[in-house]
Amino acid sequence: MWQWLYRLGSPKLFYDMTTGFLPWLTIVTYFLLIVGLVWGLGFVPPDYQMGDNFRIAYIHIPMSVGAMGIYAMMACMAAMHMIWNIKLADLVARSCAALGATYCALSLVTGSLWGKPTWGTYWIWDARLTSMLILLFVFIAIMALRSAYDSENSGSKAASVLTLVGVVNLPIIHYSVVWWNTLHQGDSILGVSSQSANPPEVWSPAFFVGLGLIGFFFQALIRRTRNEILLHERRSQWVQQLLTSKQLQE
Amino acid sequence: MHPARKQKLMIVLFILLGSMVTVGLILVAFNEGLNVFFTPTEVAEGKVEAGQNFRIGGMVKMGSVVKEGLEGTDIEFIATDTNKDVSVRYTGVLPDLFREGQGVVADGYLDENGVFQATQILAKHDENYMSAEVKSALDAGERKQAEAAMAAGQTP
Amino acid sequence: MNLSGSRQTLGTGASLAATLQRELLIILRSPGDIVNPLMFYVIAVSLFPLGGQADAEWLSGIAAGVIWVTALLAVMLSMESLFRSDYEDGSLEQLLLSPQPLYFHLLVKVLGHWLLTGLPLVLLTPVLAMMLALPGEAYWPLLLGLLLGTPTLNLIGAIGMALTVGLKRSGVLLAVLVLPLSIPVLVFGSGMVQTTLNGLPYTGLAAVLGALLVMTVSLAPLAIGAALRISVN
Amino acid sequence: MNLSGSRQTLGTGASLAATLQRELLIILRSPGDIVNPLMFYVIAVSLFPLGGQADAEWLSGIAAGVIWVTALLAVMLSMESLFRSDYEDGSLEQLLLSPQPLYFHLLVKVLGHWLLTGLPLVLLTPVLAMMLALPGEAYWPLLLGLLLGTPTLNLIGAIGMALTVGLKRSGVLLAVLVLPLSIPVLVFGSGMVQTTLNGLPYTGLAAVLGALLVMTVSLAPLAIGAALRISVN
Amino acid sequence: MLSASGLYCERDERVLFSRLDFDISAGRVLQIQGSNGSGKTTLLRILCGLNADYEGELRWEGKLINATVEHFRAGMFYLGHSPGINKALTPMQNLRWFCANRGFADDAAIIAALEEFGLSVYRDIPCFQMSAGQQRRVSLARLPLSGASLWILDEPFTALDRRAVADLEARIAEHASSGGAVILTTHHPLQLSCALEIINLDERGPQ
Amino acid sequence: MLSASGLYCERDERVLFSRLDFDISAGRVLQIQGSNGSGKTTLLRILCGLNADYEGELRWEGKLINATVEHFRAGMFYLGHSPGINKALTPMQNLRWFCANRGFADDAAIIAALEEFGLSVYRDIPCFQMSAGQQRRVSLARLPLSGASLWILDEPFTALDRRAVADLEARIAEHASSGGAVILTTHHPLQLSCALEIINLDERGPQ
Ligand code: HEM
Ligand SMILES: Nc1ncnc2c1ncn2[C@@H]1O[C@H](COP(=O)(O)OP(=O)(O)OP(=O)(O)O)[C@@H](O)[C@H]1O
Ligand SMILES: Nc1ncnc2c1ncn2[C@@H]1O[C@H](COP(=O)(O)OP(=O)(O)OP(=O)(O)O)[C@@H](O)[C@H]1O
Ligand SMILES: [Mg+2]
Ligand SMILES: [Mg+2]
Repeated sequence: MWQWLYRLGSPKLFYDMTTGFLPWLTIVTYFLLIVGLVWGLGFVPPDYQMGDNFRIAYIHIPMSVGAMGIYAMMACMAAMHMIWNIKLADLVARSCAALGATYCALSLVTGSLWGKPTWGTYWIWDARLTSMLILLFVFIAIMALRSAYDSENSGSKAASVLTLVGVVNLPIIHYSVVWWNTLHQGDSILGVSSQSANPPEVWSPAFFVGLGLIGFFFQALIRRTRNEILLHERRSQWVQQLLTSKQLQE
Repeated sequence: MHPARKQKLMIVLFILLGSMVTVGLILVAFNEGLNVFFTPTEVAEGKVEAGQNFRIGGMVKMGSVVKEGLEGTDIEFIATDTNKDVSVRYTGVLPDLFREGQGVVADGYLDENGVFQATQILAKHDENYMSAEVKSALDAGERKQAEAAMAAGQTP
Repeated sequence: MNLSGSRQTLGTGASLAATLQRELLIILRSPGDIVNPLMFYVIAVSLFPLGGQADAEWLSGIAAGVIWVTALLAVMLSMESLFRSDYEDGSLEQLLLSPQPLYFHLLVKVLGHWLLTGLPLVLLTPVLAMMLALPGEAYWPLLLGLLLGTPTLNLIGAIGMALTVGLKRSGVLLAVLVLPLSIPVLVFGSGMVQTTLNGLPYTGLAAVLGALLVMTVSLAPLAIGAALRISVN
Repeated sequence: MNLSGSRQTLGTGASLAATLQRELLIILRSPGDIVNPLMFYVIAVSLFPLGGQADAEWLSGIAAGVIWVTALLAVMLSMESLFRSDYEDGSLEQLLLSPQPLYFHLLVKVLGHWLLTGLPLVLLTPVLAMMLALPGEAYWPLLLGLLLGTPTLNLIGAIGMALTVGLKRSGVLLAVLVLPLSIPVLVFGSGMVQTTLNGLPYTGLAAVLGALLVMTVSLAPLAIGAALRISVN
Repeated sequence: MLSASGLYCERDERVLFSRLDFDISAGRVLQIQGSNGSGKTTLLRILCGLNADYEGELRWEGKLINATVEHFRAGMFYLGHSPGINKALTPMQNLRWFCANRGFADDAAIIAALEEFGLSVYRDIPCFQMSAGQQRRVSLARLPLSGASLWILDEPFTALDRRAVADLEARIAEHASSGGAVILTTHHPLQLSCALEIINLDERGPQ
Repeated sequence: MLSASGLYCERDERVLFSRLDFDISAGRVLQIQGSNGSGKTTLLRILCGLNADYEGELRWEGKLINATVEHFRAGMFYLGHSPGINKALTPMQNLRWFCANRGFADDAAIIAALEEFGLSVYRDIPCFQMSAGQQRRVSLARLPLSGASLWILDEPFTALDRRAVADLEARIAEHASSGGAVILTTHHPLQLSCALEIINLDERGPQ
């Protein structure tokens, strides 16, 4: 029944499929990022209260949502790895961890930089901020656990278990602003779906940057995963062939 | 029943029961309230006693901010949740976003006179972003509405 | 096979009781495993009056936080002995291969551990609270919070320990894995004391702690079991 | 014997440099030994605002104490990797039998350990101080204190580690041995911050910390050496 | 009872064995042979379900093993390199826990088993006070208690003196003749009074 | 070089050996024999100064050993059960540290020593990637580097394959013939081209 899943889980297939796709993704990503950032940082009129500071939103929000999304994706991969023993899923999860930690750290940094002018403090122990900090700790813990094992196989499995345990943090982050009266604002401002009065010229650059950062994540993810695949399958026939053909080209 | 099945069933039942109790307890907790700051209404209801450290959250009442002292660093204003008011006193530099009509969160305690002595003031920003032009346009619209309402003899 | 007449079939309950009894016997045989975490708790708490100011007002302000954080660290350090000897002498393999439900056995093992390390810690707390000049009305929420919270911490710690029992040096790593996940317990636990000091009822927070406890009790054994299977591999 | 022409006689200094180089190489090969204590430091410090109150005033009151106590714990947990692998692979025996002066070798080993675990910890401190809302004028005494204090703590921890390296489970026991001995460092170190906040000069206390450092630097190697000889026995 | 088909296992990028098929039924004794590091322990751990990193199919009484785990565990007993004996407890306490795990309590049977392995006097002495060979016997005393039909034994003769080895060999033959089955590894030349099948792993994996 | 008189050692209330006297001088090879647990390792560790729980007298070149520790350490090389090799480092790095400890730096000699023990290719590979036998060789490569006249070797043949054993035996004989001395334990029958003295500990301690 799960035959198709296993076939999709073939590292070779993944590698072949992404070979053609990757350059396009990269181009689109950079296009989106450049347009979005130039528009958002340069042309959108300043906010009537925060002035230019609010432009940090164009980085902060995608980074924050991205970090959470990456964790969710990593958790799905971990589940697939645990349940169906799909190696590719683990390779992807492994690539996710470092990227997620980076996004998470950037969310924290941009958030604090934004917090100083708006709230009057870089840091406050508010539920959302704290739970985001925990997310960063969890990302790092997962990487630390994986690298503590000598046996790669056990390390992957252990990291998967911890990833799944850490999932409880995600709803806490998201709903923290609902469950508690936090300083951090509630859901929904630049969101397209939002009912709020934000005009399109405010949220459309965010849309671009957001898509761009998602694209950036995926192209970085694919690159890292491809490296992992080559490393893992280095003794397999197809990688050997690939390497010799590369050498011939050079 | 087959013993292995029975074991599995026991585990599943246990987890189900656990989830139900968890959800139940969480509901109890929400009924009790978990807020990390108090609204002026709650303060007025006497939920906090004088001298206790707590956090208050509300809006800065329009026209209530008074700055004194040499550099205007002795500040007094009224925090409101439109229902009840609490006056707040603070000495220090305010965050840039501290504006009348905007959200504010303050740490501190109530003195004997029921004045909130703040040790830290944080500005809470709302969810709406707009450019200055849009804002003034909106404000103009509101003022017109208000004037119209006044003219009609209603209180705003 | 020599199944003599004295043979008595045991249900799951009796077999769990045997596991609990074994756990208690083993811990009682190595008193260091009980005493050392308690010593750590006392010493670490007494560091704060030394590291900060010593006036009663300042102390009572930090008491709840300090007690909770130190208890958390002590529980975590005490986890070191859970599963370690079982792993080394092969009993863990036997447990994993036992026809009895692993889920409940793990639960009982952690319960045994809590009874002999977590509970004494809770019982010791009033003395430390006194040293830190905690106001009288805060004793009950502190103790209740610890009673509800330490088993949760033990269960979370057991997940971490199960993940690291196969590694040689696990001390700091265990802390790095377990502390972030324990933060909610800490927040609500010490929140109970704080709300009481502010003159508010703490039932809501106690309910959250209870919810966390029930949730970990029902889910942690699954994670612990999976982690142990990986570790013995 | 094949003493070819390339042979170069080394003085004590050069041979110590080789020990230092080896120590650094080994720690750099297992980044977990560097990163995990730092992570522990960050996480444990953030436990306090969560466990206590979160307002800036309260935080800045406990900041110095919390940072010092947590740094102490982090240093202590980081000690776990010192001597452990040397003990297990027999390098420790080789060191004890080396014709070079053991005293200086041990000093250099601890120095290497401090450079890669203690120093990063000090460097990370300003970030944590900010999160705990420590007033600006207290940064220098805090950092200076930690710079003088962490090597002392490392040396004291090394004594404890040398005593327990032969035991299987040393975590909590190490803490129980080392924490009481580290109290003076803690008192004077956090005292430096407190005096500064009270507007007084901290030079006197810094001098005491310096004295403690020099004293442990000169005496601890003797104790470490003696303890190691007992442990390899 | 237990049948394997197409077992394949690699570790650290080295193939330990591949296309391994066998079928062990009541009354048979199977010895796994091979040099150090050839994968004997790994194979036994795969068979008993402690190691899941393999490819191929394992069946217990005709059903796929994963579909009938509880049954399989109740019918199988595994004794690995490490004895599974807590050193702080006495033999009695250790064995009581073992029996409880298998779902029964029977002190008389435990005492009989300890006697069979020459440990009557040591019944209530903590295991850490006993020599390696005696500890090994405590763990072997679980064989008659287990009530399992399939024994999987990894080097069960380690640390035993000559007499104990002979006794254990007799015990194994008896188990086979009374309808049980045994899979074991050992570096010592087995002397059984019953038929012995041998699988040599050195011939299985490409070196 | 090294002489012992009236050595006595007990451990856990059991006498391992008593009234042990011997004197080892240049050109001699001394083998300590005995069954498992008879105290061979303990004796070697006493000789090299790692274990101080003994009674009796040890002299190095006529002087009481405690009076001339630095001298003794410079002239002696001990290789114990554990190899003294850090697994995270490469053979070169391990041996450089060893040489620095002995007060010199000489990469050419290290390379020659590694070559002698068949490790040239593994020079810059971290030791944890090497098999047990190769790790053992790294630790043996210190023999020619040590510049010591007395070698104290505890089971130096462990984990070595047949050729390496023969090479090491030749090396030991060469060392003795060039004016060195060797004390060693081993369970394997030694084949040396020089004279061998034997002390059997099983005859020394009351069992
Ligand atoms: C270190 C400080 C901060 C952290 C850790 C942080 C974290 C986060 C996270 C995790 C989200 C995503 C929430 C979700 O999708 O469920 C988010 C969204 C957001 N943050 Fe922050 N934030 C920080 C500071 C700030 C500041 C200072 C502001 C501006 C005043 C801000 C404004 C926003 C906005 C507008 C969103 C989008 C909300 C939505 O539509 O859901 N953040 N932040
Ligand atoms: N924990 C482990 N992680 C990775 N590889 C391992 C591990 N344990 C063993 N191996 C490898 O697996 C291979 C098989 O080991 P195994 O223990 O099955 O051998 P064995 O046949 O039982 O040997 P012995 O006769 O020494 O008991 C060995 O080559 C070893 O290198
Ligand atoms: N760390 C220890 N603590 C207490 N007793 C020990 C310790 N190590 C060894 N012994 C005891 O000392 C005795 C001698 O041990 P030793 O290691 O010297 O034996 P050996 O002759 O080297 O044996 P082998 O041939 O196994 O290497 C043993 O009987 C053992 O019980
Ligand atoms: Mg084996
Ligand atoms: Mg020996």
